[in-house]
Amino acid sequence: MSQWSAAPAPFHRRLLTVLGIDELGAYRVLRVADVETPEPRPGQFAMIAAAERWGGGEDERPYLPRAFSIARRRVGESHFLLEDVGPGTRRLCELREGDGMWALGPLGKGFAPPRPRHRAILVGGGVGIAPLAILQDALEAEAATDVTVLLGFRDGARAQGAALLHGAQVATDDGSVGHHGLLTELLSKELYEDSRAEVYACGPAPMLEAVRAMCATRDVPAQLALEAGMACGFGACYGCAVPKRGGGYLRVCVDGPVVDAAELDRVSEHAGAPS
Amino acid sequence: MSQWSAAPAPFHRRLLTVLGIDELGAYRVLRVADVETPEPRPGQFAMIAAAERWGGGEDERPYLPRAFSIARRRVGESHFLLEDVGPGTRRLCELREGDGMWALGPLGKGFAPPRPRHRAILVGGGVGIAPLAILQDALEAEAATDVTVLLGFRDGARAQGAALLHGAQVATDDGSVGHHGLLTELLSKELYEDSRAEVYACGPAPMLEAVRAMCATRDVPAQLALEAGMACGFGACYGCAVPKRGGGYLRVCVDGPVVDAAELDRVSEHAGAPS
Amino acid sequence: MSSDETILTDAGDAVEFCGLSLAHPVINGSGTFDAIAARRAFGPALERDFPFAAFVSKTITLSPRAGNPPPRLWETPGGLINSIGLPNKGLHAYIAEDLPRLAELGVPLITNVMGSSAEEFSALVSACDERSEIAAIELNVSCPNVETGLDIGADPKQLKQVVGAARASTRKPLIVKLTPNTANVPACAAAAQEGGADAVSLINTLRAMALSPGGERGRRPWLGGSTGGLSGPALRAVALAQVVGVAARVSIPIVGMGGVQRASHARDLLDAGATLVAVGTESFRDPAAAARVAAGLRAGRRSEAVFPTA
Amino acid sequence: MSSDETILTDAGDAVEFCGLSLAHPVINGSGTFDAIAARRAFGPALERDFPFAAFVSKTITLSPRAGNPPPRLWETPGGLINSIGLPNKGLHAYIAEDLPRLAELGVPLITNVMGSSAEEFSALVSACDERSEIAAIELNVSCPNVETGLDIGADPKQLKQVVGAARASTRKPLIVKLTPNTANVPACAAAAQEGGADAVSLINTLRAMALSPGGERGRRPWLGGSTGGLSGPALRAVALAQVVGVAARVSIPIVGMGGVQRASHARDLLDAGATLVAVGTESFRDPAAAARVAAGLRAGRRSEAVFPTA
Ligand SMILES: Cc1cc2nc3c(=O)[nH]c(=O)nc-3n(C[C@H](O)[C@H](O)[C@H](O)COP(=O)(O)OP(=O)(O)OC[C@H]3O[C@@H](n4cnc5c(N)ncnc54)[C@H](O)[C@@H]3O)c2cc1C
Ligand SMILES: Cc1cc2nc3c(=O)[nH]c(=O)nc-3n(C[C@H](O)[C@H](O)[C@H](O)COP(=O)(O)OP(=O)(O)OC[C@H]3O[C@@H](n4cnc5c(N)ncnc54)[C@H](O)[C@@H]3O)c2cc1C
Ligand SMILES: Cc1cc2nc3c(=O)[nH]c(=O)nc-3n(C[C@H](O)[C@H](O)[C@H](O)COP(=O)(O)O)c2cc1C
Ligand SMILES: Cc1cc2nc3c(=O)[nH]c(=O)nc-3n(C[C@H](O)[C@H](O)[C@H](O)COP(=O)(O)O)c2cc1C
Ligand code: FES
Ligand code: FES
Repeated sequence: MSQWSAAPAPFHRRLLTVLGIDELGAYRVLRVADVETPEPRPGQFAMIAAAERWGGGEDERPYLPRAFSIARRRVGESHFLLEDVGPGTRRLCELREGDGMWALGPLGKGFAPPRPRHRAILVGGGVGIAPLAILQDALEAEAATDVTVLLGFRDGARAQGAALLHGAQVATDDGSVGHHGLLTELLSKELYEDSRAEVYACGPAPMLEAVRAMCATRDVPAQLALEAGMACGFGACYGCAVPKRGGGYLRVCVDGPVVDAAELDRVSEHAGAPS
Repeated sequence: MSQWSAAPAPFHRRLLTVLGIDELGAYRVLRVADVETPEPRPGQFAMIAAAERWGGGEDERPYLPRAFSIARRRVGESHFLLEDVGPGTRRLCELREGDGMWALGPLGKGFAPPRPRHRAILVGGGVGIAPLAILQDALEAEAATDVTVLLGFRDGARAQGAALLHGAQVATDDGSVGHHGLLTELLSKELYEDSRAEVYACGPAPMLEAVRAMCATRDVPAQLALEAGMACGFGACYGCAVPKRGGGYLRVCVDGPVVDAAELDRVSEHAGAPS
Repeated sequence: MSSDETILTDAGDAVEFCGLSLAHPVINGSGTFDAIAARRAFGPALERDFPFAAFVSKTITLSPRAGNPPPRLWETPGGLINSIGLPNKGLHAYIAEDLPRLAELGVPLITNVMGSSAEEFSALVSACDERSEIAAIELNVSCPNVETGLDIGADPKQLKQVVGAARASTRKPLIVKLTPNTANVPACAAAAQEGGADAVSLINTLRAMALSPGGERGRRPWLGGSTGGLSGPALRAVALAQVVGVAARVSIPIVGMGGVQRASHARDLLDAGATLVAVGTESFRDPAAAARVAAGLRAGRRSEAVFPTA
Repeated sequence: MSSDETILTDAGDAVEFCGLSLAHPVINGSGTFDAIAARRAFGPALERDFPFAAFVSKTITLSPRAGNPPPRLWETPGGLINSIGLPNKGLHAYIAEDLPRLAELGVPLITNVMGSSAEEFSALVSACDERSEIAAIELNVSCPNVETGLDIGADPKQLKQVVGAARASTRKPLIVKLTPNTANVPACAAAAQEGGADAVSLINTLRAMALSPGGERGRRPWLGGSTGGLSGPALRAVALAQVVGVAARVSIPIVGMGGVQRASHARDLLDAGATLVAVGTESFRDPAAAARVAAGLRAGRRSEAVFPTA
């Protein structure tokens, strides 16, 4: 099956074994043995929990599993990029080789491939770079498209996350690495008089909204990987609502996480990655 | 201050560091660095919790701290004997060198010393042997009294716990070690025509009740170390009630855990150690 | 206790409930499982391994509802607060679009409906009464009364009247989903029975709230709907107490729910007097959770037969 | 919100509450701290580091009570069910033996009393009124009405009458400890205010139950008192919702409690409209918990002054 079409996920959470966890600046890369999983489509995610002691952290949490983009696939392995922002991510960052981990997935809609002879511009902010790594792998498997990678981070420790992809232009808020300023400044340069550009973005809500607006004014097609607080990840709880164009809400877990920018009037406050 | 009089406990839970945890048959001996604690009186206990991940076990527990007899003191160290019977003890058995542990104590009434020229018979069942270890240490510090130790266990793996004390006569339910049968059979031999005997007992409720009854009929003074489900350990919750002679209840944590057998009509179902 | 019948039933796991025969006693809590979305996520395995002995729809209203603005979720110690706001496509689209697909699940369908008045309830119930795909109807009476602001189901008198109106509109089994946010849940259960209910289900979520962390130092409600409902293990002991109270008061069967994660929790509710148990929030942690619960009950029941006191 | 007054109060942490001036806004929940037993366990450090700005007694009744048979405790996910049964030595022994010792704590004393009728309440309150050691009186109205079996405090009419009787018997500040086990807690708070209460406190424990594990496979209630009350973090979000609802309805000050473990939880209750917060179950995990909470509020308040949005 092509890497752009997703097979259904197994209908139960699966107990996977942690192979290792590597530091990547302010982030961690969690590697788990994951043989029988259907190949994920770039942009899909999994609902994850530690098999032991999921709970008993800050405020007696976590309780529910947490959503993470599948950042990379290697033969028999899945990789996740983690940023410690609370009790769930903290517990996952404590996982060590041999520990058990529950995973449900792959879930949600992934990225659609670019049209022939188009140029893919990958725009990632903070931990939102995760789904762009597996996307870069997929695009390069089809030498057809040429790929530009623009990544933005808050500081130098986070900017080390850029190593997850390659050939990236980096911007940092504090100027410690690469361009001192906004990711969208890099993006506007790239979009300048390029009619073949297609944008693939994931990151904090304000960044996604800036990317959406910029692409909209220049008629550049853009796919946005959204985030939202989730309880289930498979459409059961209706908790991951994000306002859609023309009223009503979409469920990020089943109508997304990747949406066509045209589906939204704007990217709302809660629809982005932690920042 | 004499080892028989207790100083007040510090008025806050203290963060202690685990020095190590050793296997002792079916039990574990947990050793923690504990310098500034007032010397406990034999029979006193502490309320204990893991500093990290106390929770997230079976049924999202534990939540409250757990009560444990102070089994032994060594210079700057406190030792506890653990039996894994549920989520709290399981988590404590997972503690490793360097981990943090919360402790409140020493708490409760300990054992009273035997009268001059009397003979102390220590009777322990299962994990209930814990307070008898520190009691044996104390009695031997005063060469005055002679000490007999009778310990009963369910099986061979538990009988290895007998090594916590020395010179013990052992009985097991399954006959795998020592006397095949009841601890009270050993006790009745010892009590035979001994007018100098004083009994110090801790263990499961049925054992404590058998000891109480036997000592009562023979007019042998007995001190019983009771147990009860506890939330606080310092008299705040009134949860650790045990029926007392003449009606009403005593609080095991402040009126005990060590009580004079004469304070009870009988040892009730919930007033003993796990068995 | 009805659990004893359950235990002694000949056909192994099969349970009789309001004239429906179910393969086992575990169903879903309304609004905690979307079989149509799950079919997309999990493919044919959904029908093959469908974990529920009957499928309860999320609450359906006469007109479509978009639901509450986000955020809609807040995690608590061992619990979840939701303020979803009952989004649904409305009765007619539900019947036209969803029912045919739900019928393919191969288990009895229970449609959960909510109205803001006796009239609305009977309109909803009559429409369901006409559909052969629907095996039973559950009334969500946790709808706030427009004058008092209290749940319709919180007041026995009002509840009896609403249930009576629904009863007059159908011969299908009628289940009343009680609200836990009231002083005398057994009295409400009795009122539902007097109104003609064939069964009651409980508990629904407990009214709860969270303030926004950080930002204005928590002065703003976190949930878009301001208040929400607490579910999950945190309220399991409250659910058990209410089921025991209701079982002592009514003779109709009970669907017990609230924080069920494992077979032992379901066992407790059955032993407390429930005929069926529903799994809700735990399905979010594992979509196959209910299958684990049903399997565990089966095993438990066997061992029970062998060692009566085990 | 009253929290703003709290924040802007000149004397740093000091709070004015019903005419009492307290060193900070953190007190204990009734029945969750026994200062006399604690004095024995912790010695003089108890007075030196006393964590509560005022001390609330456990519930006192006219005649002595032994309390419920054990077991009295059951641990739940993030919570505790207790069925203690209000053991106490009765009004007269409390006044004769305990009051003099409690007076040594050096903080205002609030005596919590419970009667089974308006008459009993006024008898208890009059007796407290005569004692100079007692700064304020809290009414525990979670006592079951002999006819209905419901808490007296669950019915606004009954509550107003009981509070009125108590009001007539004292000029000391009167706090009404509301029951959370009812449909309309704000209406009960309003009834308490109309009856003459100077403040309300909430929440008390939620009715809950557990079945005995093992043995007869959980068919027997675990607690000696059969049902009990749930407290702790598990119900924090329920408490917050009730405090917000009550704050919107009454003008008298509120003592907020329910699952407070850290300063941020207390901050939430204050921001929701409470003037004081009480720490209950968390004191069982650490007798100095309330001191941590008070210190955290202080720090928070400072930083707030410095960075308004931090
Ligand atoms: C599709 C998808 C893909 C994602 N991919 C990644 C990824 O690849 N890498 C990654 O690191 N993260 C990813 N995330 C984000 C990740 O799921 C969250 O960071 C994680 O759930 C945070 O959990 P926590 O317990 O660590 O923090 P939380 O305490 O849950 O805090 C996280 C945020 O949730 C809110 N919050 C705080 N307390 C609560 C509460 N009690 N209940 C509810 N909300 C609360 C606050 O806004 C807070 O900033 C993804 C999210 C989605 C939806
Ligand atoms: C003074 C004193 C001294 C003690 N000394 C020792 C010692 O030295 N070594 C030692 O190993 N133990 C000792 N204990 C016993 C120890 O405190 C308990 O074994 C421990 O609290 C069990 O906790 P748990 O979470 O592991 O097991 P739990 O799950 O709490 O189960 C323990 C028992 O509690 C009951 N129970 C089950 N579930 C619950 C629940 N949800 N809520 C309440 N009760 C429940 C059951 O009867 C069960 O058998 C002592 C107890 C006391 C009071
Ligand atoms: C996200 C969510 C949505 C829910 N939606 C509904 C609903 O639409 N109708 C209803 O009657 N109950 C609804 N409930 C309540 C559940 O059916 C159930 O009564 C409650 O969650 C307790 O069970 P649990 O603890 O197993 O989740 C919902 C619960 C949750 C968590
Ligand atoms: C063991 C225990 C005993 C209690 N006894 C009383 C009491 O005697 N009178 C009363 O009004 N409330 C009593 N309460 C309720 C508490 O005062 C408080 O309202 C409730 O526990 C919620 O706060 P928390 O979650 O911080 O414990 C008791 C609570 C517990 C846990
Ligand atoms: S996370 Fe539950 S519906 Fe999207
Ligand atoms: S354990 Fe709380 S009073 Fe004894």
